[in-house]
Amino acid sequence: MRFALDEEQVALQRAARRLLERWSPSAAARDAMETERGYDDALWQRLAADLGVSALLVPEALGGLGLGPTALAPVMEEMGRALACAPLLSTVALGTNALLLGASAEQQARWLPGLASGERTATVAFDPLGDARRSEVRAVRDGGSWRLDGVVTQVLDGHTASLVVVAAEVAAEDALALFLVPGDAPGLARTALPTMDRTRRLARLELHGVSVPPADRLDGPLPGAAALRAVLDRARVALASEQVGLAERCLDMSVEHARTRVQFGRPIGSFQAIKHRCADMLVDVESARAASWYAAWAAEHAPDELATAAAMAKAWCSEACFRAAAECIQIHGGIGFTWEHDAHLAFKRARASLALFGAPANHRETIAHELGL
Amino acid sequence: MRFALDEEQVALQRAARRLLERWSPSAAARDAMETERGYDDALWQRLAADLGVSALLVPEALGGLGLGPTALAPVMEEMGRALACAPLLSTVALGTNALLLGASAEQQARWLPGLASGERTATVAFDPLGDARRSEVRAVRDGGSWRLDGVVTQVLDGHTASLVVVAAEVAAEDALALFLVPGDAPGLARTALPTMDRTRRLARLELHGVSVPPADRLDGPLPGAAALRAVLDRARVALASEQVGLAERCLDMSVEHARTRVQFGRPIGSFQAIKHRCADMLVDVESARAASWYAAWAAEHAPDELATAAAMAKAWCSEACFRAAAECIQIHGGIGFTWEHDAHLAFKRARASLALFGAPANHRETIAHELGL
Amino acid sequence: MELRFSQADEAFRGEARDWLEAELAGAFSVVRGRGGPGDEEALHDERLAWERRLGEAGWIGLGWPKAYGGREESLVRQVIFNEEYARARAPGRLGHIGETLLGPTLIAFGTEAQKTRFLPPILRGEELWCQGYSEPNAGSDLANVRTRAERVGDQWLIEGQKTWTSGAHWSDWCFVLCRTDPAAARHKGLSYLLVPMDQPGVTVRPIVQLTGTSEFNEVFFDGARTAADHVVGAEGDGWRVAMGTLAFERGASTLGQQLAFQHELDAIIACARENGRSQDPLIRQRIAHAWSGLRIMRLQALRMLSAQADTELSREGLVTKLFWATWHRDLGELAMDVLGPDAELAEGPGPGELTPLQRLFLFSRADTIYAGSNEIQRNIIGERGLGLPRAPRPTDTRGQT
Amino acid sequence: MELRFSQADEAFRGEARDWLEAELAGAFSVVRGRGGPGDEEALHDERLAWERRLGEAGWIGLGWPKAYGGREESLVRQVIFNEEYARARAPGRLGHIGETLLGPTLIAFGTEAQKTRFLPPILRGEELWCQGYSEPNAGSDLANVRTRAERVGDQWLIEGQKTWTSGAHWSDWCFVLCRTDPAAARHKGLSYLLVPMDQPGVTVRPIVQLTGTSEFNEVFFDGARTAADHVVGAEGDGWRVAMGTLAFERGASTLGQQLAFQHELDAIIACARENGRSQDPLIRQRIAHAWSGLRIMRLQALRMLSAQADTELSREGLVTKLFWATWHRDLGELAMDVLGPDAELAEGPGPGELTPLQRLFLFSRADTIYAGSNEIQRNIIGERGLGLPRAPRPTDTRGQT
Repeated sequence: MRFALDEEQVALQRAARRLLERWSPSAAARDAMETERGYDDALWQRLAADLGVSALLVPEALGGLGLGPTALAPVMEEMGRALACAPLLSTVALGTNALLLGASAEQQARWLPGLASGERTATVAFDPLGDARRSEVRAVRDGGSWRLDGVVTQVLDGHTASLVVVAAEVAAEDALALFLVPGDAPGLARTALPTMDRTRRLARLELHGVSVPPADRLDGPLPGAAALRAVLDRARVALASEQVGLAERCLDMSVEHARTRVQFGRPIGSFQAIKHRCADMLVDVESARAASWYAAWAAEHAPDELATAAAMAKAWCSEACFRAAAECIQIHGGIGFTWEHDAHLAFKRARASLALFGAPANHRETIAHELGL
Repeated sequence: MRFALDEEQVALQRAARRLLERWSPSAAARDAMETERGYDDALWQRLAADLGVSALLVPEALGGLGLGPTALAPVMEEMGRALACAPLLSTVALGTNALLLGASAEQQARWLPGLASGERTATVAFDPLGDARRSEVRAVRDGGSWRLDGVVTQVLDGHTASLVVVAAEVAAEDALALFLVPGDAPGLARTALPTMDRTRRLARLELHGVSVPPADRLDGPLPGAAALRAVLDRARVALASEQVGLAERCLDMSVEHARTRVQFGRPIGSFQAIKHRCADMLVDVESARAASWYAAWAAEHAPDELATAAAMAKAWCSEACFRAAAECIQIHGGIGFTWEHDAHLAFKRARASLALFGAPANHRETIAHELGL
Repeated sequence: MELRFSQADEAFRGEARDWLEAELAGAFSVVRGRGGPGDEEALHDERLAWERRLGEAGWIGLGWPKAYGGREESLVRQVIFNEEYARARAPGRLGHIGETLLGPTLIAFGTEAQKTRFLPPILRGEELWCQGYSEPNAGSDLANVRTRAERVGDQWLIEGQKTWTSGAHWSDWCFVLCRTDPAAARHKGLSYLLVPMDQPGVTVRPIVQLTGTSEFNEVFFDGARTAADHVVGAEGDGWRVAMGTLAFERGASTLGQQLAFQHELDAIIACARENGRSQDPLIRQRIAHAWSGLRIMRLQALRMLSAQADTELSREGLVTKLFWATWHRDLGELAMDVLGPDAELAEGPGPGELTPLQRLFLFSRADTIYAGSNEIQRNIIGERGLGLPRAPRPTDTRGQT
Repeated sequence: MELRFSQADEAFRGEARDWLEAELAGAFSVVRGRGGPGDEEALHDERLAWERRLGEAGWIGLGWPKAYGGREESLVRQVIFNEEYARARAPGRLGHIGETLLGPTLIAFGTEAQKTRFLPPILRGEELWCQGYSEPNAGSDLANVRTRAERVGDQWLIEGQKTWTSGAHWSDWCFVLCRTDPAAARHKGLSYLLVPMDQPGVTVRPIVQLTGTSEFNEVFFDGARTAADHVVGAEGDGWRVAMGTLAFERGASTLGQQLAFQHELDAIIACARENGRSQDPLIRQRIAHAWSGLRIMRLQALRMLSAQADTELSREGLVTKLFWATWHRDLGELAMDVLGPDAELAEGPGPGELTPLQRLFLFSRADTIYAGSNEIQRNIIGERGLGLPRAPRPTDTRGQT
């Protein structure tokens, strides 16, 4: 029993923090969020090359590091802390996991090396409410191939991903299946959506008779819906870790401000109204961290517990992170309300993350269901 | 437009406070709550004789004062503040209102004078969840009379009331009707229930073939279920006022303690943790007062608004009162945890009132429904 | 207890409603619904013309004494006008700082010369005012003002910086709280000056807010000047005058604001109906709670209107700001949760291109901060409303706001 | 990262579980599930026998050094034993104050003579201890202790009053924080004395709590005496010794407590299933949230167990008390809401005849007050955990708890 980061995970986290402090300070994120792509490809390449984030989960035989979700957790914390703009959540937590959990060995061998190297990015297109049982895309047999039609709104980094794993309903089988669609596939129209949180991009994907060869229907040990559910759970876990990092960033900003800002002749952090709020934020941060670590551990070692653990982590970390970001503005007062201060970037990211991959109330309903209520 | 107590209502409130301060101090309530009856009849007679509380709503022609629900509100606030043990909520808010809203002129003339004088007490037996559409009692024709069978749990002051208005289902009519049953009617078994809040009694009533003459089926302008609904709404309004008074009592106790209790060399009320909590209690008390006054006004002048107003007042005042009582214990610390301190009497009453006549969530659902959601 | 307005007051309401409807149906229809939070810059010229039309028709200074050109209407009627103004979705007021803050302050503390000079242009909708109180180091702690004014001959010479000044770039005048006696402690030694904005010593710089838009400004005074007699109240008496202005700001006239809130709540309910979340029991609870809170806000305002005593000191008056600010912030969160994942989708790619509910969500975070943060409000309620003791402090802060 | 226990530790768990099952199936089956909150008076003699049986079997002082008769087991194993103890519904411990507070304090601060005299009877379950810290005027502000002890010959003479002393009426000894130097300020001049309870100068009076039952006492010292060498640490050094005891009290051994919480949550869930409220979406949300909180509590405890550093100073350690106290209080409210109107119905007409869920509801209100109220916890977290500045205070309170 050792419920703590391993040494190499601590080292990875330190390296991630150093890299992001150097290459993704607030100004860089602000630049990236004004681009159409929504991220700085140079940063992404650095994360891939210097830190191996894109290779983290990929088996060593396929050019990866062969690590598990518990290694991704500390990296995601740092991504959240830095409010970094990079297609990590989409490429690794969604795309790579989809191939790991849903693809055959052959399919993995074909696609994972490109993802591991950082050369390609990926995402998964699924129901925006995070429901793994439904899709607005239909797949039908069309000669030897599959033909995909439909619309998916709010696909994470959907306008830039080189590879899109599309969840589609196969009416003939009354089941969901996952299909690999290159970003530039004929018939695939991708539109970046304007969003309130400008640090992470969503896109609308329209599929008009997109043709997918049989070899690109995912064919792993888990059937489509089950694979998608596990992918979403892993993505929730990664997002939960990101939320922990962002919440801690908000706490750190708040504490720093509370220590130095003087009103009524005292640092405002000496007032209980502020001090106790910071204390509650620490309770939130540490409890959220425990929840996110546990969910990462379950993803790696206890798949039976993953559905509940991921739901718990995502619900808990979402609310902890949103509260922290909201308090951060309140504690900063007027200055926290300005565009030039980072508080609003955190606040908008926290709000967007709250709803991404399912809202807290949905996750608690999942838990209630799993408890047999 | 004058949204404030009228002069005579202010005078009534002052008189009620004086009377209760003299005759119902904490020690008296503690004595009363240890009796089987659950209240001190001498206090009840004083409330009736000196203050006319039992006559408040009864028309002048029937020996009453002919006032409306807005006059009852300030009296109920004082009853709450004093944590008084008396069958006012049952006799006036339930029993008298049932006769006023559901009985014919003849029935009113027969029963209201006895209630107005304080000679008799009354209550209404209905579903403990506060649902006016259902009853566990069935009424069937039996020769020229009605025969009532069934059980009602948690009837307010049901073990002592001289007169019980019983809501019963008349299967032949597929409707609810109200029947007048004397407390000592043959076939009526009444058992006082042990309760956590010892300042207000509930009883279980079992009706085994209770015979009710036709003249004692309520026969007013409103049919049974509609009358019962209006009665319950008026009772909710009265209880909401009581909750305001109790909440203010908790606030006053807390402020007094916070002003005088010294820790770390300062009165604890100078610490923001305590001061801000008291401030939030004041917000609760004043907003609850506004809600309860409005509901009383609606009961008197705008019956169309009553269902929503009563639901709003009961939900809002219930939670305000419970929070105030809970904070009162917290602010008092250890001493607030002792039997000898009044904080627990308030806390238990607040908890009991929260669920009485329907819980806040039910009332909010009523509001949502009335908003057409 | 009577919640209905008198027949005479309802007749007044009808008069206001008819006038607003008629005016906003004609040439001014373009300004209808414009100039609200996040839209303050819209159609400035048209809204200026609207101010003048309001003035012509006698709707400015409704409550001012007749002696100073007002109509001396009751608080109830002022509130009724505000309600109808909001109900008609008449445009955001450019002149409200002058009408509701500076005007009453001059009437209470000004010299006859000041009243004669400044009140009529306000009533005509011709001169616009802004407020110079907050500073980077004097936010909640207003007594910490550092902007200095020095008497040089027949003028005041002003050096310093104000912030969170709304409308500074379109205003003709600013009332500025300045330190005129640097030796005096905190709220002593302050003076309340009236300063013309159109002069070389005044620079206005917009503050970009978290919405990507700019409704507020920084104002830099760099050798700005005003006439020696443009001080309100005695020299050194500025704190008392400024506190008077804040009292006006926190008065009972929140019923118009509540109608704006009602429009927001209605939009949220409509949205819930459309996307089906109106059937979600959790959302139903929160909508019912929000509806109740808004109703209670209105009831509290009616209580204040009904009170005989000074509303500023009443308990229900003290809790108003904290209550509505918190309610409004929660409403913004409810709006996002009702929208679900769609909450993210903005109107366009530009930083300020947000949907109305996104603007609500973001702007309402300021409500618990400005004009006395929730924390300050709780101090005031605890100390003035409940008589709880003040904390020991290194400096005297009796006049904190 | 590994959440599972090692094979060796699981073997230890099996040993503990088997022993507890066997013992509690036999003569001690009568004490199973007894002596918990609100039931502290139950079956005193039988539970005293149980203490001795525990001592005989070597289950007391699991973590104490072998040199002092302990088994020197790891913290993990102590926690495992606590978990199994709770899982087996073994009775509330009479000897836990001696074992977990006084024993470790003596081991850290006591003389060899004190260790020799006092440790063995604790390990054998033969001498019971109670804690004399709180006073009517020293609740959260423990440094304000007024109970005085004066050295007279070879004895201490003690005058004063302690309160909230659990088990005082059945204890053999009390460790008492006394002021021995009346001239010294606050936490200076205090001493930590060991006082026998069975003497004329000690009077115990039960405190009736809001549950109608008495689990705590007032203890009056009226010329009570103890030997001069029954002072732990130096004279005047009592504050440091007492703070050490509190550190033991707040250690990581909360996993047993969490199993008791789990039993309560299970009872609530069973109740919701039975009365159908398990289908109410609002109740489902709250149960899921409570379940998550409890799971997180366990995870936090495992984090502390895994930490190399001093757990008392870690951030996750600092937040423990506030987290569980608030969680438990909320659980009590959830229990009542799940019960609905039935929440009111007690087991009998007497003041103490409450249902288990009513006891939970009422007792859990104390959790946010005792052993450092939520307010004190937030101060500690803010100041020690986050380095926020202390408030200016009229007196020095560095050692507040």
